[in-house]
Amino acid sequence: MFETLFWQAAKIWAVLIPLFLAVAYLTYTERRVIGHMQDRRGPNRVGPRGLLQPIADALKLLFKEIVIPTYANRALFLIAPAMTIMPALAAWAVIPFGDGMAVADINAGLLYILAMTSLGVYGLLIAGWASNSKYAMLGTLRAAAQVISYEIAMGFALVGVLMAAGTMNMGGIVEAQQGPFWEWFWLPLLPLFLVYWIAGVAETNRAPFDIAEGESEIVAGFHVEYSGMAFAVFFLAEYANMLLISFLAATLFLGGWHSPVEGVALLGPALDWVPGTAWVLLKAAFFAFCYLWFRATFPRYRYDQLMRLGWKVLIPVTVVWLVVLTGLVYGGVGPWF
Amino acid sequence: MRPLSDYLNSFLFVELLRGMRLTARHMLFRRSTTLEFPEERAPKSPRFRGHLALRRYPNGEERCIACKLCEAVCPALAITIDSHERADGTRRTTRYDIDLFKCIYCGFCEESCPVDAIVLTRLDTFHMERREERVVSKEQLLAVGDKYEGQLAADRAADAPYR
Amino acid sequence: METVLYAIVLLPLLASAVAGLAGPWVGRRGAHWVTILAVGIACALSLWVLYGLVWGGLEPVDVTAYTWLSVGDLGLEVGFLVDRLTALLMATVTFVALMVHIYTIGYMHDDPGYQRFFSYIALFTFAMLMLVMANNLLQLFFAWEAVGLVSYLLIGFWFTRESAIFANLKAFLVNRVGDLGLLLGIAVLAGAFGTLHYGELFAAIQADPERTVSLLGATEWRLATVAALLIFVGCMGKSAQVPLHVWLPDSMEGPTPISALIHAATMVTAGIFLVARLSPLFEHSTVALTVVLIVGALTAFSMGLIGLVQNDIKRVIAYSTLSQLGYMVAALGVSAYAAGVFHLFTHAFFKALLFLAAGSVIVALHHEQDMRRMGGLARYMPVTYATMLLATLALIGAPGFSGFFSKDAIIEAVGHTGGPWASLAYWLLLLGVFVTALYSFRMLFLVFHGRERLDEHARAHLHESPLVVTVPLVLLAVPSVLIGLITFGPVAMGDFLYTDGAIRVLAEDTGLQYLAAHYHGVLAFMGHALQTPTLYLALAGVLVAWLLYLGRPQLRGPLTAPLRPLQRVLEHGYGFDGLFNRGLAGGGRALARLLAQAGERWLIDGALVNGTARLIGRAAAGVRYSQTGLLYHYAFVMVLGLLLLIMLFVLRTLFA
Amino acid sequence: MIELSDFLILGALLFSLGVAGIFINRKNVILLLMCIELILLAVNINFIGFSAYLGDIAGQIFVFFILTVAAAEAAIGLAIVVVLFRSRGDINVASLDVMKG
Amino acid sequence: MEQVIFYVFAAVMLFAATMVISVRNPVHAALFLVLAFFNAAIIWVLAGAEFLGIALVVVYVGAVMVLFLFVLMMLDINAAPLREGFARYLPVGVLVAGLMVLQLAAVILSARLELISGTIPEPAADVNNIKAIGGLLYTAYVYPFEIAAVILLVAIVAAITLTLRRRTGSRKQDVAKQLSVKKDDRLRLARMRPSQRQGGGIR
Repeated sequence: MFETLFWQAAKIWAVLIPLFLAVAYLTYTERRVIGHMQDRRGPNRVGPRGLLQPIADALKLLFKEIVIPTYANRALFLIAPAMTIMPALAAWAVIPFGDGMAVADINAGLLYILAMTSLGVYGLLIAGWASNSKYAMLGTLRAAAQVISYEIAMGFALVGVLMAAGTMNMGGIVEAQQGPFWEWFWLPLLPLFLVYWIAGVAETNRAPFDIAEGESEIVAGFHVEYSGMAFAVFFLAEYANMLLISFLAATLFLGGWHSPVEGVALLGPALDWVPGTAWVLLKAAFFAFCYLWFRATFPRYRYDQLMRLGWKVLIPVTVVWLVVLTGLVYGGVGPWF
Repeated sequence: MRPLSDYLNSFLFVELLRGMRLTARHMLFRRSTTLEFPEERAPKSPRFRGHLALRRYPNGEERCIACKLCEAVCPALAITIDSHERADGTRRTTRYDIDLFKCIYCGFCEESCPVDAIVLTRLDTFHMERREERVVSKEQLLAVGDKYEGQLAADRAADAPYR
Repeated sequence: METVLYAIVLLPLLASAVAGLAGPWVGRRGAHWVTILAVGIACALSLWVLYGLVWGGLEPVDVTAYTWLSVGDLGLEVGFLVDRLTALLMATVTFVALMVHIYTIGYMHDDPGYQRFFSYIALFTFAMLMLVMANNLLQLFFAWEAVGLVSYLLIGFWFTRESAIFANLKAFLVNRVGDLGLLLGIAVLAGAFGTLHYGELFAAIQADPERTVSLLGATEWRLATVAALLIFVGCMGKSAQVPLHVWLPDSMEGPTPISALIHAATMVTAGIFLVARLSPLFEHSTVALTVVLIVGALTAFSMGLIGLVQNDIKRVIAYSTLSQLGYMVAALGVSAYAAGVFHLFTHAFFKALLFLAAGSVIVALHHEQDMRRMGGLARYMPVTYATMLLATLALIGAPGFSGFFSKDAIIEAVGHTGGPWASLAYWLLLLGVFVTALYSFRMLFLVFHGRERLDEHARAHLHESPLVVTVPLVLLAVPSVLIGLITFGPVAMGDFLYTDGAIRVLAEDTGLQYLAAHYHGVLAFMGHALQTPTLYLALAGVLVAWLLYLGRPQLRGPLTAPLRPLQRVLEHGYGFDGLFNRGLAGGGRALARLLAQAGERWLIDGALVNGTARLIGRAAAGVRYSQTGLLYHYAFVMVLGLLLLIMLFVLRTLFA
Repeated sequence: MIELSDFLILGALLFSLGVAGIFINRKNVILLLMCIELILLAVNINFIGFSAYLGDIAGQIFVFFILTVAAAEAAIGLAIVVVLFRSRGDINVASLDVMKG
Repeated sequence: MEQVIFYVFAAVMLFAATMVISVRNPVHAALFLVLAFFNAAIIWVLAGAEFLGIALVVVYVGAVMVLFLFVLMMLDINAAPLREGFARYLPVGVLVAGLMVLQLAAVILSARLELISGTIPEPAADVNNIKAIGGLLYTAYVYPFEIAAVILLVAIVAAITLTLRRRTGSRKQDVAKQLSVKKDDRLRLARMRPSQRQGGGIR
């Protein structure tokens, strides 16, 4: 019994520690990448090539004071960051990093993911409301509305994956995409894939959908009043969510741990030595990079346009494609079904 | 009525991808234009208007004769001058304070000075740690002038034909 | 054949729709051309059908065109039964209708409702054709109502006249009485036999003539008698038999072509047609036939008498029509269907002619209808006079004219029928002949002979009517005179109507059969007439008329003085209108008043409606205090209820 | 092992709490709605308990439908509350005794 | 073990429910309700109803309660008057709830109904709860399922129509049009000859 508990804990830490590191270095990468895209250099002073920068940042945030506004709801104000990071971390339980390499390989994996991502909104709501600040409140309402709206499109897109794979088990979904890259789900589910990705970017409140922060109009959104470690937790949660979305995209649409040339003559065996986990990480890294790329490229959406995109474009597209997909699945089209 | 191609463009994200191509190109192929400041600096003009300084004649005598033209001309009222008659009968300042928070680095003082005493240096990186340090005294100004005298003289000489 | 039948029926309907609905677009000319064309084609086709049936070897048609709906086993259908009886009537109807259509062009020349009128009469033609061509009672009933409706519309055609409105209302109401009888009769038959199709119906009656039906409790009635009597009530309504005749004279408010077409030639004879068509039913009920005979004879005589005292030219003809209808009905009553139908046939021509001629006079005199302001018109309107004279002669039964054959056949047939009722009827009919001749010539003399009692204005514009009026007159005059000579033998005396089973007679020794047995051609029949009182009675009538109205008018006063009370009775139409008004309508009004006061005001309004409202109001006033409008009070009560329910469950389940 | 009665008692207690909530929070419409949600949750717990006990999945189907209907009810209820607040300026149940906006 | 987990979560749930009906701040109440739902979901999963457990989280915690919070936060409700009479009605509420508990206890604990004796069987490991529910939902219960869908649609329509506020006088923007604007729609490049300098030119 304790042995199982120990192994469970070990698994969890085996996921969490790299995750925290990845989050830390994602911030570093972000600054470097965006710097280069803007013909700058990014942080390069702390440590060799600035590699210790995230550590420095973390230390700085750790030692900063957590300011609690006078009329804030103290308890909720402090609970909010926890409520934000909790689902962001909990969702990682079902992400498969390789064949059978998941903390919990449950049947309803996809549903679990949906449940966890839908919980994230509470952190925002509570943070904004408990701050007792206009800007925080506005940011909260914006963020929450945005997250809920895009969750629908995202959920529909995931329904497409579910239909294609015929299972909600994350491992099962990857299994269903066995084969070279053209047999992965991104191709038959291309519109859903794109919708998922766009909704994912919006879910995490990232550019170009970062109206919730909108520093030019509402200062910084729901976490204006946060500082120090409390702010760091929000920060952590945001980047953890980004990585989560990236991993999900890799798992659900890009064949998870499968090599892109699996089963192809010559090339396939030539790349057999690469472990599956490496492929997952590579694919997820690509998506994480896309986050940064988007931020460097696109200007911020206007709020009404954001809502319009979610309700009037993405949801109809997913619904239509679900119908098409039904036909595809029913007809057993192509190498996928 | 938009042509079909426009719809296709918007559905295929053509413009978005074009934008992403641009940023990618900048990341991969453009050299960074950043100057790593303390080590690298941008070149400056001889006319650069930076920190203020008071000059001396080559024999060590301070130039300022307390005519107070600079005080009068200063649009920001940043200069405060007190003067007295020295033992040798010449007028000299006893106090020459400049409030750097007020100063707008317009260079009027330099232009109005009949003896080229008050000048603006190329010095653009300076700091203070307390609020009171914003008022620089005559001694500090003279020290700055002494430190950069060589460059100041050269700059004035280079600019002389145009004055 | 079926296509032809469809064409005959539907063409007038189509034309009616065009003239009626598209009236403003087709205009006056369009309206009359389209309807005349349609009716003309229908007439030609009808004649073709008649020809085919009689000589062309066509078999009688009995088709079901369309099943309208079926209720249980009872199928309600639209179908056509065309045998010789039907064909004869189709030809008559369409021919008279065509004449009337043409005539109307002249008569209604400057009426604003021109298109409407044509639409109506074409619609009437359609309905009448549907009626005679029906192969089941339901379709007949619908057509029956349709002709009634058109009749209603046409009597009230000049709907701005108050009298016209009253007249059409009266016609409508009186006809309802008859229609109710007809409907009940149909219902009885449908209930008893489960079919309304003629053939099946007759076969069923044939199979079990003594079948009874229980009405009004336990009493068993003979089905045939009940059904026949009820249907005859319908006949009485439509064919204006005493006492349901009161609407017909008033219907003269309508335009004259209508009087000719509907209220003389066709619609009113629908009752005769109905009885003839249902002869297999009536034959099984002696009681019904006797009633028919008595009603017919009474009508024939009494209505003729009223005709004597009328001054309105159209009303004279209207009473004459009533009287003649009585003859026909009387003929039906002695199973002399052929004679009755033959009289219907001949009467259609000469009565239509009479009406149209009268209409010609009326138009010529600018809608003057009072005979006291006519006289001496023969000089001005020779064609009208001639045709009217011929028609009158036909009407009174001058030998050789069509009316002579048909009427004499009826009288002889009645005379040769045994039984006390038949004898009485015979005498009434004989007297009727005298009366007929008297009022007919009275009218003729008053209108066309003697002193001109016209006003100046009328005289100034007096001239013969235009061709569209006179041509139909002439065209109608021809059959009025000749049709009897040609067709009397085969139709009335022969087996024209019997061979294809259209009419069935059970008894072996009816008067008509006696006549037919002793019939030796037209001339012999005319010769035989010299030995019957009929001719002399008619002659006497003419003579009296000449004496009173032309020869010695001064004798009129002294001679009629003793008859003054009778005259008054006649002028009031035996008081039927008064009886109906005071008795039936008055009683109805009184009952209604009682119901209005006691039933409506007190019981329904007072006790039920307002009482309910008051009761609810009082109850609400009490309950209102429990309605606080506060949500939690309701929630509280709900939870209390829930608690009680659970309590009930706990007690019942756990401790029971 | 979990007993069936555990579920039933939990459901009963939750139900009673919901009912008590309706009585205590009689002024606040939104709280009333939340109490109704609690009551429905209690019902659902009973369904789930019986479903698991009897091994009959139909009970869960019922829960599914109750969830559906309750979600619809909450949505409409809240919409009404919003409209109410817009027109009256508060959501006090005690002031809702007039049948017009 | 399972029983312990059940009791722990049941206790938390009852605590949360109690807080829902007793806390002063409606937002806190809503958050406690979320907690109650969350615990209920865990209990359901424990009882083998995975799908419904997660669905409860997705639907209630993820959507319905957010809606509650949204409304609570957006409507600037003065909570004080809404708490009036709390103490006054507390006895009644407690009384009613107590009565109800007694009654329900009478039912549950009654020997006649044999409700007390059952033990919930261990959910079989190979049973896929989602598949089972799906199978039943799309066959035997397909019509109720469709009706439920229609009910939800009606609820959507109703909620939108109720709360939709048409602002008069606001200038409408066609977002689609704005988004599809091209350079060519707004910008016209005019090619102009340099003007000939005649006489004085620009002074």
